[in-house]
Amino acid sequence: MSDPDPWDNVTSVEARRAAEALIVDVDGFEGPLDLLLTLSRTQKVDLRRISILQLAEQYLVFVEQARKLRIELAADYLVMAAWLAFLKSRLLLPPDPTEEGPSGEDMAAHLAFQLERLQAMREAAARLMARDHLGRDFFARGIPEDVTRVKRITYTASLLDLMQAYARIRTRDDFRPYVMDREAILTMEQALDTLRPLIGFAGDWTSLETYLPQGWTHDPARRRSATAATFAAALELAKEGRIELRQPGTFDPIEIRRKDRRDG
Amino acid sequence: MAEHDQDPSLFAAPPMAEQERMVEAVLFASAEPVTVAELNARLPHGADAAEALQHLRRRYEGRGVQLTRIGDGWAFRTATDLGFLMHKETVETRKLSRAAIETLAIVAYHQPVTRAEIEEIRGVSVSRGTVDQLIELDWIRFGRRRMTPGRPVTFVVTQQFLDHFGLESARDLPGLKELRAAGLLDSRPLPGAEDKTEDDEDALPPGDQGDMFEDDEGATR
Amino acid sequence: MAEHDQDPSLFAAPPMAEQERMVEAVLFASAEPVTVAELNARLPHGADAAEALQHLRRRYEGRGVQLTRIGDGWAFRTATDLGFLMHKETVETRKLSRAAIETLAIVAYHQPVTRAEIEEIRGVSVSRGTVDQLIELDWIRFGRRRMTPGRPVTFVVTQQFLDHFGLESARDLPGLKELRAAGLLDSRPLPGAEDKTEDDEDALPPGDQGDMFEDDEGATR
Repeated sequence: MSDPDPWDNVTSVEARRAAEALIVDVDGFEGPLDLLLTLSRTQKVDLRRISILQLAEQYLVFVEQARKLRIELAADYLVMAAWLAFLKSRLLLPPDPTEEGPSGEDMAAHLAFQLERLQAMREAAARLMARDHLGRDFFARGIPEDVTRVKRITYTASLLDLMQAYARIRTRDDFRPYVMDREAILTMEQALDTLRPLIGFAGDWTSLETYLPQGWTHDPARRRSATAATFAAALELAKEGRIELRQPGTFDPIEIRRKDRRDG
Repeated sequence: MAEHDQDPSLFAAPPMAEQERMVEAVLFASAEPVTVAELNARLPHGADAAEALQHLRRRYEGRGVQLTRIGDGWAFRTATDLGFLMHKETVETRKLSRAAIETLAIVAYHQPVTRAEIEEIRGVSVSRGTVDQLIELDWIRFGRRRMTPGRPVTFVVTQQFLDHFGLESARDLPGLKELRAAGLLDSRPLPGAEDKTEDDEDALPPGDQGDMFEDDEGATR
Repeated sequence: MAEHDQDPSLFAAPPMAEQERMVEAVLFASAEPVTVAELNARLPHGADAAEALQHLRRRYEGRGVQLTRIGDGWAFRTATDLGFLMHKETVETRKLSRAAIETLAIVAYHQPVTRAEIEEIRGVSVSRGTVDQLIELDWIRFGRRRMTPGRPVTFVVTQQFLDHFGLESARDLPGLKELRAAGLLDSRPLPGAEDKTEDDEDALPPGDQGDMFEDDEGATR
C-alpha cells in the first residue's frame, strides 16, 4: 500500500468524472453508508463479492481528497473513516489470537451485509414506486354515496308515564307514586280462610263473586285483588278435590260448587 | 401508461366489449355524471359511447347498482330498492324528560290548549325546547288560534301521538277517576286542590276534555 | 328504520344473488375498502358477505372495474389498463423525497420496525419530517411498542398504503420472498457492538416478520 493512487480503480473517463463529481457533491450523499454504496459501484461486481478492503481504501482516499479540497466533512464521515482505517488494519494484519473482539472478516462481512441491504431496500423502493398508483393508474369510485350515519334518538313514554305525569300535575303534592298498597291486597291464604267454611253450603253452582269477603267488593283495587285471591283459592280447593269450577263462556262469571264425596 | 396514449386508437376503434369496459371505468371513477359527448371525447377515436352505454345499461339491469341517466349525463347509482343499505341508523332510546311528559299530558288532556294554560296548569313556565321537542316528535302540533285577545296559538295532539300510545282518540285517555281507580292517584284530594282544578277548568274551552274532567271531579265527591 | 331491524332477518337471509347485489351496492357506494365484518353488519342478518364477495369478484373479472382485496377490506377499483382514460385530476402529491421513499419501503418490508432500525438500515438518521410526511399521507402508522428497554414505538404500513399501491396484503410486496430468502430482511447486529444492538436483536422476536404475516392471515378470514 505504498502511496496508492487515489484513482487507481477508476479506469474510464466517465468513471473518473463520476468520482470527481462525488467529491463536489459530497453534500448530496445521505451519509457515509450512501457514499460507500456509491463507491462500491466502481468495483463493478456483485455486492456479495465486493472487496471491502478495496472499498475501505476508496473511502479513505475520498476523505483525503475532500480534505485537500478543504471540503468540510460532517463528523459521521470522519467516524466512518476512522472505523474503516481500523478495519483495514484488521484485515491486513494476521489475526492476533489474544485480541478481543470481532475479527476483521466479521466486520467486513457485516459492512457488506449493510450495503447489500441498503441496496436491496433502494431497489424495493423503486419497484414499489413503479407500481400502479391509486388515483393515477387506477381509480376509486368517483361519486361515493356515503353511508349516512343517522343517530336517531327516539323518546319513549308509555301511556302509564303520561297518566302518571298528568296525575302528578293534577294532584300536585298530593300525588305519591304508586306503591304496592298492602291495604288493598287480599292474599290467597286469607281468601282460602274465607272460602273453606263457606263451601259446605255451596251445594249448587254459585258465582265466585259472592264469596268475596266483606268490605272487599266496593273499592275497585280491593275488589280486584280479592277476586284474584279468591279465584286462586278456588283453584286450590279444586285441586284438593273439594269443589268444582265452571265458566259458561269467556268473561262469564266463574261458578263453583261443592264436589260430592260419593264418587271419591 | 405512455403506451396507451397512442395505441390502437390511431388505427381502429376498439371492439364494443372493450368500449363497454372503458365506459364502465370512466363512469365509475368520475366525480360527476358524464355525458355521451364527454365519453366520446375520452374514448379512443371511432368509439361509440352511446352504444356502449346501452350495452352497459343492460349489463347492470337488476344488479345492485344501476346505470342511470342524470340530466344529460350518465352515472352509476345504487339500485333504489337497496337504498336502505346506505343508512346506518343507530337508534338510541331515551326517556322523555319530566317537563316534556307533563307538557304532553296537559296537551293531551286539555287540548286545544295555549302555552299560557300549560304554564298555569304546570305551575312553571314551559321552555321553548320542550314544546319544540314534542313538535319534532310529531306528538303535538299547532291547533287553531284561540279567539281571545292576542289570539294565542293552541296545541293539540297528533295522530302519531294516538298511534304511539295506542289510543283511538284523546277522549280515550283515562280520566282522573280511572287513574285513581288504577291506583295511580291517591284518592284523597288535597284541600285546595279543587280550587286549583276549577281555575284550570275556567281556562278550558267547553270541549269534551273539559267535560270529562267535570265528571271526574264530580265522582270524587 | 325499525322495519329493517326486524323484518326478514328474523326469518332467513336473502338469497345469495340478492346478497351479491347488496355487497355490490355497498362497495360501489364506498370509495374506501369495506371489510367483510362491516359488510356483514350492514347486510341483513344471516347473510354471508364473504361468499357473496367471491361471486361478485368472479362476476367482475375482466370488466372495466375490478373487485379488489386490500388488506382486510374490499373495494371496486378501475382496471389498471384503463388508467389512460381517466382525468388525472389528482392533486399531484408533493414529490416524495428519496429519504421518504426509502423509509416507506423499509417500513413496508421490515414492519414492524423502529426508528433506530430504519436508521441502521439507511445509515443516516431519519428526520422527523420524513416520518411525518408518510404518516400524513396515511401510508404508515404507529404499531405496537417493542417490548424492549425504552419500549420504542414501531411503524407499520396502513391499509391506505396497500390501497394506493394496489396490494392485497403486505405479503404481496414485490420481491419480498427473495429478500427474505437472501436474509436481507434480517436484523443483524454489528459484530463487536452487541451491547448497542443487543436490545434491538431481542426486540426482533424471531418471528417478527412472521407476525406481520400471521396478522394478514387473520385478516383474510
